[in-house]
Amino acid sequence: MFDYILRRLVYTLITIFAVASILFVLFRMLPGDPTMQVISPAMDPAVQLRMKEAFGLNEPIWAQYLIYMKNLVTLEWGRSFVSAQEVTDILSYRFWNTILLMAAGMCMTLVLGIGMGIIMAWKRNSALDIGGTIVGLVFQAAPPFITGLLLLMVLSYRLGLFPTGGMYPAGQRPDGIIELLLMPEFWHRIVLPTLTVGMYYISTPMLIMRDSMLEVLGSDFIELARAKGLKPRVVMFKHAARNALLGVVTLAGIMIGFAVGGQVVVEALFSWPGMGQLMVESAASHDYPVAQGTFLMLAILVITLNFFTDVLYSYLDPRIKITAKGVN
Amino acid sequence: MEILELDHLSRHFEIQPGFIDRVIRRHPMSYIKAVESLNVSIGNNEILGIAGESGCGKSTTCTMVSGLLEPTSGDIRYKGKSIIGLKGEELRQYRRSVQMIFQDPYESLNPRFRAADIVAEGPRALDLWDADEIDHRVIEILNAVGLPAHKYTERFPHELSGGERQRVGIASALVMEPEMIIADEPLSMLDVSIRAGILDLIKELQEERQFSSIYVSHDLSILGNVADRVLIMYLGQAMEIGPAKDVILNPRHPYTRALVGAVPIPDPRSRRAIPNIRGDISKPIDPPPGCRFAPRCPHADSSCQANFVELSTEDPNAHQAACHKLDIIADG
Amino acid sequence: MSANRLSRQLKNLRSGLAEHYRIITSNRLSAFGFWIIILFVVVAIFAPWIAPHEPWEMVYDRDGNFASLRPPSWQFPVGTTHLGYDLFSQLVLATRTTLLIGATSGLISIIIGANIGLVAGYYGGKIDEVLMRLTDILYGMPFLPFIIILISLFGRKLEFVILAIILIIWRTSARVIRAQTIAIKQRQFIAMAKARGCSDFRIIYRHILPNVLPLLLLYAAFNIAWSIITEASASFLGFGDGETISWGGMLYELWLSGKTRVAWWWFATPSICIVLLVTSLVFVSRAYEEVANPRLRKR
Amino acid sequence: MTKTATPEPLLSIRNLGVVYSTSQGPVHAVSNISFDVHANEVFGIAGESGCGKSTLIRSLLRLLPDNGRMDAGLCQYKGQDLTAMSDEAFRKNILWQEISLVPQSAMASFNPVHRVGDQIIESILAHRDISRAEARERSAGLFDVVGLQSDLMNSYPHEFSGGMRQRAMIAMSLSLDPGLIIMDEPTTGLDVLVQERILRRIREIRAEIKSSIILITHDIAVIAEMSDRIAIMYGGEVMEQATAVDMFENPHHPYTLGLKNAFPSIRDIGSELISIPGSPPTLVGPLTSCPFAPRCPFNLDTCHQANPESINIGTSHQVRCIRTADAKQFRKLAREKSTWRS
Repeated sequence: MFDYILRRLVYTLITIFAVASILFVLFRMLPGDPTMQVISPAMDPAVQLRMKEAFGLNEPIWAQYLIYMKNLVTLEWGRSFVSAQEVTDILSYRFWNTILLMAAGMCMTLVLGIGMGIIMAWKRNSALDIGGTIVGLVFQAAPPFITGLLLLMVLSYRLGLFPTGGMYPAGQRPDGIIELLLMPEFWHRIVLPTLTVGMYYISTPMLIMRDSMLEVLGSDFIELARAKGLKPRVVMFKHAARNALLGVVTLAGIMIGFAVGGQVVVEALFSWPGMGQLMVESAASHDYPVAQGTFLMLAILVITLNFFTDVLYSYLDPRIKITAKGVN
Repeated sequence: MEILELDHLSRHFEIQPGFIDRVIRRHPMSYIKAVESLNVSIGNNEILGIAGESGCGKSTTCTMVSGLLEPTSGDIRYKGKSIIGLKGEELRQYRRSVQMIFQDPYESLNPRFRAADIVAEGPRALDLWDADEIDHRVIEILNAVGLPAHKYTERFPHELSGGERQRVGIASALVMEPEMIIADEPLSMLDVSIRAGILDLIKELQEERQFSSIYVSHDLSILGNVADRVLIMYLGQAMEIGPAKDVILNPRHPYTRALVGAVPIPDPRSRRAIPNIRGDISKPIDPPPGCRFAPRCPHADSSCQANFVELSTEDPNAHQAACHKLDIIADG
Repeated sequence: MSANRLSRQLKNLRSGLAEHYRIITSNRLSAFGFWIIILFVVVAIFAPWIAPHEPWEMVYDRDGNFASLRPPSWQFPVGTTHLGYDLFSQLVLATRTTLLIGATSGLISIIIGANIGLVAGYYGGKIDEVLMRLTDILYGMPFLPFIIILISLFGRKLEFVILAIILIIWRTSARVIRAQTIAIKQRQFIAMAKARGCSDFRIIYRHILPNVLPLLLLYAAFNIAWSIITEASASFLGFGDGETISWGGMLYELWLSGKTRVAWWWFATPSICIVLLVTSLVFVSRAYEEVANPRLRKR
Repeated sequence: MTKTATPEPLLSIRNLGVVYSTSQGPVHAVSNISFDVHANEVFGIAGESGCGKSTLIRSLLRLLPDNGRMDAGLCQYKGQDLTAMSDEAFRKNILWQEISLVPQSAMASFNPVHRVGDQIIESILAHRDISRAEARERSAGLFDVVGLQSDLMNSYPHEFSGGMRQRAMIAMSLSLDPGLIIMDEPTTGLDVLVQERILRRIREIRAEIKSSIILITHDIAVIAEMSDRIAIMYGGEVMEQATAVDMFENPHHPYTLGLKNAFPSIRDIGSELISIPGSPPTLVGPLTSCPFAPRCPFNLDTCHQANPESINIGTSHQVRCIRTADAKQFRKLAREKSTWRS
């Protein structure tokens, strides 16, 4: 298992490296002066020149690539065209806001979705199962900006139950995460975006869990567990659910990729000061250093989460085999 | 005239070591020695039975003979000519003349093909005849294996019984007009009451169409019934070979004796001797040079661990056992 | 004889289509989805004849008054925007855009994904390793942010939206079809095809492909659905094609106009269209889920 | 190995039937099955695929799928009427405590994500109020009984070979000293030498414990060597039932004769094998004729018109055939290949 994790870790690093390289190529493919993406044209020409040297933009393309990579590793991610702040500084604040919202949404979907999936498989063909499947499929089909808008229109505009956006009331910026978590206004504001994120991806774990439960319930070892006279609850959770979880974890990679996309929309919709909102704003205002840095950060987040699902899988499934290959 | 000769045929498989072992500790590769220095020949129109437990190398041997797997060392000669490294048209011709019948009729037929298309697939893939000729031959062969074409051509595998599926499998091998058939446990997944019918069909077709066969089975009683000669293998090595009746009724090698002794007898009054061997079968991963049965053999000593007796192909009909201790065993 | 063979092939084709029709209509939900999709396709084909107005044409009611922010009525069945655009016309014309994007990116991506999955799964070894590392890299690319970056770099063009979706979306189908191919490759009928002398090409496309077909169709439906959702999301965020009307773009204009508090009809109609079309695709795919995974059916 | 029948059977089944409702109509997978299993005996049930063996096991253990319905005239275990028992009471008091199972596929019957030892301990703790350590000790003892080292308890199922898995399964079936162990094809798919060891182990266990065994297999040689009494199943019914010696020396039913001819023996190789033409019935709809009649070379018109009752011939020998009087002649005819070619 350790061996497997190590190999995945190496792959993970290679993937991050590759994504960064793609980003480099993409930005260098842009028509016009390549310095445009790094240095704001609004800057003082002397400053521009200094920065050009610092980023090696006078060098040939391969040297630029090396410098780009070095800057990535040393966290020299450039400055915002708009606010002139260090990209890394902006991101370090935004990062945690995204993680907070993501964690809230994930917890809700995983606990609720997996639980619902088990119950639906158990009560196969009941009204609960059929209704749950249909609702799940519709949720799967509703992009988060629609559910989010709907929630806003009904619960916020019409009924006035929740604020329309933001993470805390204007002018009350908290000092650090602890203080933020202690603010009742924060919890009030996180409800709608969490609900939106949650509704967007609850159907995936729920339906996959249901289907893989049904598949596992047909296997021989479940029949034996029942023959052993175990309590139905034990058969369901200890034997069936644990194996069915493998199916959910296998598809978690797909889910994570889409969840990050959903996150972007939700943050933009609810003015949540996370990386998603930053992504949209910086791309719209052509603030390239920020857009580039945010994209990279989001990519690293996705890749890391994928790595952890791999680790989780190898923990849940003890069958890791050595493969034999032919030699001539 | 020998149609096929296996000359010191070996096949090893590399075991992929773990990432840490390979990159950091730089461990050497391990090998599974699936087949080790096998010498056998098969005569024209002869049925050679191969028996042994799982992991004995019988399937690997078949795959090599059918040209789908290259040997690690040694030679396969077909009509006196080596088939190693054959390419293009020659390889195509060879593959056509050696056909396989598979074990599991539920698994070996493509579920999305109709019976006629399954049978026609080989000729179509190799472009043997024009389309009309193929249709004609498919109908002919389906009739020959006892599946009246008018009833069966349009059926999908799931609409056929186990025996009918195996007949389709046989038809799809024979339509290629092979000179040699490799049958890999063709009966083991079938019901007892219909096995004899398939066995008879294979024997009949063999008389009629004159092909040689390798018939692989773990069931010695069936081999005794169908094969002319029997080869016993254990963990990739040949243990004993000879005329079928001799090997089964009068086994010489300790392993063959155990194998024959372990077969239950369908008669509640009969008693058989309990095989005198110890331990479990293992995998031939980096095995020592000697006889691979030695660790379980009651007669083994240091000479058995040091080297291995190879069979010779000089007299194909001789009854030979690859054992150092034949005198002791015969005496005891 | 050859006419005979042609008729046999036609028969096979017909029985194949009949089988798919039976799969889709075997379940009430997927039958519902199937007919909804047909309806949208018909609307998309005849869109210019159905829509009474241009998408960005200011309209006036029968009394000659400028029709701004009108709720649904007989004249404007789904109301108008604050700038007096007829939402019904926009909706009908946007159907075309959406289906075009869904069909092109969905189909191209499934063709790419299926081939990569089949080749990687069948050959294994180094080819598999390379192709799977490639999909790993794509899995590392956050989908929507990638489209946003691409559009912000190269401009708001429909081609770039489609291209961006295609570049990313094949990854899932490739992975799933690879896994299925590996499972099928180990089955004995593939060994049998090899022993009969079939070439690799023939084995992949004649023997394996029909057996991954239900899964392939399932993911084709998914890819189309995902393309539609992604395009709508990108448009909603302002990264769609500004020149072409689309459902997501309609909602973006609503969001920009700040009329979300009043114009419920402006929100409701494009949203219902998106959800209805995607749900239909998901319902149809559900029918294939049961074929691709027969154990679900049995219990 | 032969024993005289004890007056009070351990398990008594009368007129057991199972019907599955399917899209093609009701399928009578098992009908009119009656047999007794006595204390400390091996009762062998032989039959080919589709004869109703697995349905019989499932109905005895109440593991039928939702579309299956069982009815039985009588189903008594140690004098208790099992049909009157609630599911909960059956699960608590009968399953594994009294009737345990060695399933057909040991490979797929172990849960792949739990350790083998834990799965055995679990079966003990589900029914006995003892500590985990005691259960572990007991399991280690069972591993010893079946010839496995007790440190293998910490392994996962995929780390076991086929034979080891089967032995661990047998250990698990013994974990609560049940009165009856149902062994479903315990050696099918195993190599001959591995099969030999398992069979030897089962024989040894029989000498030590008091459990009775129902041994179900298609392998007539295994059943002949292991069983005291044998039932031959076909088309969901028991065609013939007798002591093992009687069944082999004095068979009556044409299907039994056919099966014997089709099965090769290593003792007399070269003798001609004869297959039974045709294929088994689909069992859709109720049986209105003898299920074997379409394949039977000795069938009469009446065979197609009514399903024959079981007839007693001798003290513990029953045959479901109307032509038992001609059995002697059939035995001779059945050796001729031409008899079986219709």
